[in-house]
Amino acid sequence: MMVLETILYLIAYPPLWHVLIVGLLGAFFTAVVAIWFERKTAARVQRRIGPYWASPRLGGFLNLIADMIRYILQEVIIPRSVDRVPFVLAPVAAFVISIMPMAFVPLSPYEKFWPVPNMDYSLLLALAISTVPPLMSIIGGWASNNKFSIIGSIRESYVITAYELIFVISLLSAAATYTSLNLLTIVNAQSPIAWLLFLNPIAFLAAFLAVLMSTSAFPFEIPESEHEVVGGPYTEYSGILYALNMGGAYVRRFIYAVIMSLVFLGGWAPYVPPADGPLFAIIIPSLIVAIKAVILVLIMSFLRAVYGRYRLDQALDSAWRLVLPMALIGLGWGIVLGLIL
Amino acid sequence: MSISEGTLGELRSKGVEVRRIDKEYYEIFIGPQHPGSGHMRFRVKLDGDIIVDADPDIGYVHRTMEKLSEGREWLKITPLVERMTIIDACNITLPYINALEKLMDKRPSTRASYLRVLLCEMNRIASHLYGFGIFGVFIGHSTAYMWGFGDREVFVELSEILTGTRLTYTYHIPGGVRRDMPQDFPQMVRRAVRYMRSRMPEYEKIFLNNPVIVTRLKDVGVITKNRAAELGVVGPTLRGSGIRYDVRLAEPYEVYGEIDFEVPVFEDGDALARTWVRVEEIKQSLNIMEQAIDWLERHRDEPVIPKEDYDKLPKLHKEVYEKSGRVKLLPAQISMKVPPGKAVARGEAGRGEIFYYVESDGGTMPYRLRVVTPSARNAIVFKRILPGHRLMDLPTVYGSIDYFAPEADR
Amino acid sequence: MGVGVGGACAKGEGKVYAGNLNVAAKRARDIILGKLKLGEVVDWATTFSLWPVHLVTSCCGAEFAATWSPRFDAEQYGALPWISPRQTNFIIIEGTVTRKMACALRITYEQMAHPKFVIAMGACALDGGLFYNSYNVVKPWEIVPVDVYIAGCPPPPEALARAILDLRKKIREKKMASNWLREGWRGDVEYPMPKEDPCKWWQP
Amino acid sequence: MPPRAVTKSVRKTGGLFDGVKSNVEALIIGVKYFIDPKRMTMFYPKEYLEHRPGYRGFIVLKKEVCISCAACARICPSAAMKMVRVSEVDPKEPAKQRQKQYPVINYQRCIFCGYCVDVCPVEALYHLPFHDVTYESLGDMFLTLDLFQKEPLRPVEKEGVPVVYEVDETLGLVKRERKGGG
Amino acid sequence: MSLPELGEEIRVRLGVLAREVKVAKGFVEVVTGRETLREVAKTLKEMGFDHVKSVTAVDYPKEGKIRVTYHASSFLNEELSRFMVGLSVDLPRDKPVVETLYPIWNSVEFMEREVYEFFGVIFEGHPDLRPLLLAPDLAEKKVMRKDFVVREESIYEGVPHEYK
Repeated sequence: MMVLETILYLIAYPPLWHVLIVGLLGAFFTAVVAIWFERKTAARVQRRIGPYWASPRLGGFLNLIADMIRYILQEVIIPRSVDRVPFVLAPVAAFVISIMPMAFVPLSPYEKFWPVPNMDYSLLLALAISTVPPLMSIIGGWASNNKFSIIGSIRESYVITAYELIFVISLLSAAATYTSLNLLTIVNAQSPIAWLLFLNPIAFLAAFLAVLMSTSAFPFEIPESEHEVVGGPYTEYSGILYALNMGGAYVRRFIYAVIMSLVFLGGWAPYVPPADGPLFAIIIPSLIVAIKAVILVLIMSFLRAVYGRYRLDQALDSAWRLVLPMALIGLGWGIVLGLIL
Repeated sequence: MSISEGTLGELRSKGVEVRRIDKEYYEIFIGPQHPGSGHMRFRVKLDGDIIVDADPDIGYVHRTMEKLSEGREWLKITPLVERMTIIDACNITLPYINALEKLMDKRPSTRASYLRVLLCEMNRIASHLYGFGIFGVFIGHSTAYMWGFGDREVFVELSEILTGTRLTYTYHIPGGVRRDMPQDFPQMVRRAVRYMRSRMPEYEKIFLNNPVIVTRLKDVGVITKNRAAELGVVGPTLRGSGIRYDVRLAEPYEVYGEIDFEVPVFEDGDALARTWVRVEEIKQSLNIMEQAIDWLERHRDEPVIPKEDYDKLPKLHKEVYEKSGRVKLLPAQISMKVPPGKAVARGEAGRGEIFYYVESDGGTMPYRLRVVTPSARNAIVFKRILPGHRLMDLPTVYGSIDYFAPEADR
Repeated sequence: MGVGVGGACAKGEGKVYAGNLNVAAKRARDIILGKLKLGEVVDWATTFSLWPVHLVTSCCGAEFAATWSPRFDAEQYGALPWISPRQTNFIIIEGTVTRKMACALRITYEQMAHPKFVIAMGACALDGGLFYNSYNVVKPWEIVPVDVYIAGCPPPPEALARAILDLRKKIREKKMASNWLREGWRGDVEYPMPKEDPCKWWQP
Repeated sequence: MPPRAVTKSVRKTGGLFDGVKSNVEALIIGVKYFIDPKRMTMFYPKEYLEHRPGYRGFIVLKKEVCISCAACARICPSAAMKMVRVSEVDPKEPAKQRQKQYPVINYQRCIFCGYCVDVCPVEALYHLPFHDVTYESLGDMFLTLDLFQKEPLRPVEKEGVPVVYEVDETLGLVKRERKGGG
Repeated sequence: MSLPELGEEIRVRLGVLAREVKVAKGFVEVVTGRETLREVAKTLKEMGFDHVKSVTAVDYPKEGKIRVTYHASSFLNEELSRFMVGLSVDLPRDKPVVETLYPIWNSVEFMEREVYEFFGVIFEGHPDLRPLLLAPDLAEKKVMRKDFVVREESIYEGVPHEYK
């Protein structure tokens, strides 16, 4: 028993568990699952089968693995006209920084399982770091020295200005309700079933739309919109660098979904983790959080099949005119909730 | 900040290619390898996000049909001109055959005429669904693409049963058609018509009334009535602008004059109206198909080949026709001579009016064959309508006029 | 640059680089193909990840599009039409290639990342088809090296699906993808880019 | 009633209620198809399309019927059908050699229009009901006289079962397996 | 109204401007000179022919002329939309220059460019007279003229060697 216990403790060693296993592997796995799910859902709605022959029993799941291997081992073209250092570094940095917010996210109520000590501003820190990767894609697009990439970068900058504010405001409603910026406090306050999703659905909807916009999912897939700007910031990327870029967006979507599932979906609630043993204290609660996040990601993937793409100005228009007021109403209602509770 | 002439000279001396560009505008080249361009290239000048100048550079699919037709026999030209728009092959070759029939003073039998109309309408639906699908994927709605192409397969399958091939039918010959329909064809057509009718509301829900799509299409690429007439645009683009013009209405060819159908016209002139024209036309084409198949079923005994021609046929030809409905050609038809003269004919293809000018000098080949296709006439829209729109409207306008580059370039 | 990251030294220059890229790449290649024997995996992955680039040369594009329609759905083979040539590995030449398009075809092919493959679709892409004597039509196999040819005008979607299957078989049999890692070229043919420049008519 | 033009107008949309309603309708349609996809996909190598007899596929020559009239080569719009002269044993007088010409086909150019089959005065040419054969080299596509008389091998016949598509009222196209094979 | 009646009306309306007005198969043919082309076009436009369907050029090397025909019709006038009128002008083959009809019918823009590149007909006053479809080096050859010959293969040509 001691051996098993030790292995479990080793797995649950906070930096390893949080950032590498739930963070990197989880994000990687989610990226693959989300892409697979996106392709299969679209295929179902569109009356066809989608990826199939790579592994007919698994519904073509291995096809995504094949895509990944192909991208990793394909030639990497670095055109002569690009600015090399930022061109190569930007996707790598974007991918790495995308996972970083995991370090500040509690996946268990007990501090000993955390990579960083409990602090009162964990929500703010996670948010702050999550806003860096888009800057990296702007840098990559600019370094590509391609006209389409530059247009894509500019669009990305427009879009992030719009969505960041909305996302932050709608998450602040939670902070206002529970008068705390500590994610742990927010999660604990929602247990077991008083989730903010039910208490404050407007803020949840605003945050959901903001995540859609930020990770350029349909109908807000504007920076990469292929029919005008070919791939936006990623036009010139090839091989593994492109795979990092493409995976990065899905990883980001997953991280946002984790934050949202903590803030709005009650984290590991309705499960109440006991204090002893890593299996019950950390592994199961973090799986619950991950599953909630995956469900959110899959819902976002489903929208691809139903919606087209907004025009840039229309998307910004709806962001400022519709979603921002929504987020503000959510914030107001959050304050009211805070006064009531 | 501007670069001084000295710096430029320095750069040039190092072998760097330096070219002055219009510094006020951002110039981008869209196509031919571009997911939103198809087989053509746009040279777009942008002021911020606004297009100030768009110059369509077409001709990437110019296969010199007009020139080649001057060296080929009359019968060989049908497959040649068909390749302009293989997705609309029946509509696109019919006016050529009509012009030829005018020159030869020959009329097809009524049954052949109805078969032509039936295939033309199936083709029109397939062509509209194709355009609809491409339009969908241009604005990021991949479900519209897949649904359009999936339902198009129904009509492609029907025309395969009728003609023996999926797209390039080469179905018309002067004075008739090449095949009669099989026995179980009417039931299939009726089933397809009923199916398509039941699908139309679903299209409307997921695409046409979808708020994202409506926002995207409304008031984009507006062509007013007078401007449409001035630019000479055709087809759904014209009818979306409120002009009541359709060749089937203005100069009914074949048996269109006897069939009861509507030509839908919308007044708004924007991309949404043009899309609605297509949808309404699909509904009307279904009506026409039903009427044509009713007639064909009622007149089962009427021959495809006119009586006097049929008697002249050799025994084998008659046998094959009786057995499989295939109309065999005579070797004499290869090098048939057409009386000298000029003829024009027009027809309503899926994308609009197609115009043929045929001139014969009495030989076995045309002296001059001129085709003006709907897409060639709509190409001017890019140049005149795009300026003032945003860059993201380019695919919207492109898709809404349903431009098909091989058709325009011939 | 740190010291001793890769442990590889470029000799003969009098300098010691840590992590010389070429040496490191060669070593990685040796490990992947030699020790781990991943060549098979690479070939397998490439066969299920043939992403055609979005270059529609002519009207066979209608059947190309129909091949990805619900009825035939070429996505079941893992082929997904993609947008930028940098991220794809596969061209389907859809019909006639005119002189203007030949230039675009060559540029697109050159922009693609190795290993890359070509299918020529339709009579026009083989010998000109109906337009064999046209003054504006060129033969695509003079522009890019072609792997599989399909007859027909246009070939039906199932023929294109067949071509994708045949190309897959060819990649597996001739180890075209892993040969690229080994030798820098597919290995089954010499670098066959014809010398003539299809873009010579173009003046900026 | 004769054809007539009718002016229609686009449904006016606007307002919060309408927007929500249309959004929900679109989502419901999406979910409906997600739950019941109504697929029409053919799993190609496992199943292959069985065309009807009139399908214009690959062309085969019946040499013993051919009368060397060259009508097929003359009508070919893309000059894919060529006449070749061969000397062969005269069937009537076995001692003698005779010069005769036969058509051969160049699939590099053939556009499958079926003119040659239709113009042949003795029905010496016929279509096969399939089209899915590919070639690895251009040289193989110019068939010799011997090859032109044989039906080309259809690789998919070994790999799968034939299916036929039928037009259906509710599903569009319905795939049905045909019993017996090939 | 029928086609002959329309021909009569056009004849009356144009008077001496037209050299010849006759009813051909499917359209009314009006032949005029290079100088009067614009005026005739203007008159036709006033009659209601608001757009051009086609600008067709035909090369007659024996007579040494190129005939350019504008096929005009109407969209806005439903009565006239049933008919077409072909406005022709004969140009000398060695120096085919004619005034553009762009100011009268905007729809001729791309079609005149096409005639320019295929036949070398120069439309004076056209705002943007460049080749439309062809690459610039081919456009100089005036490919649609009859002296640019495209050869067809015979039925014995190009067979493999073993049969020769």
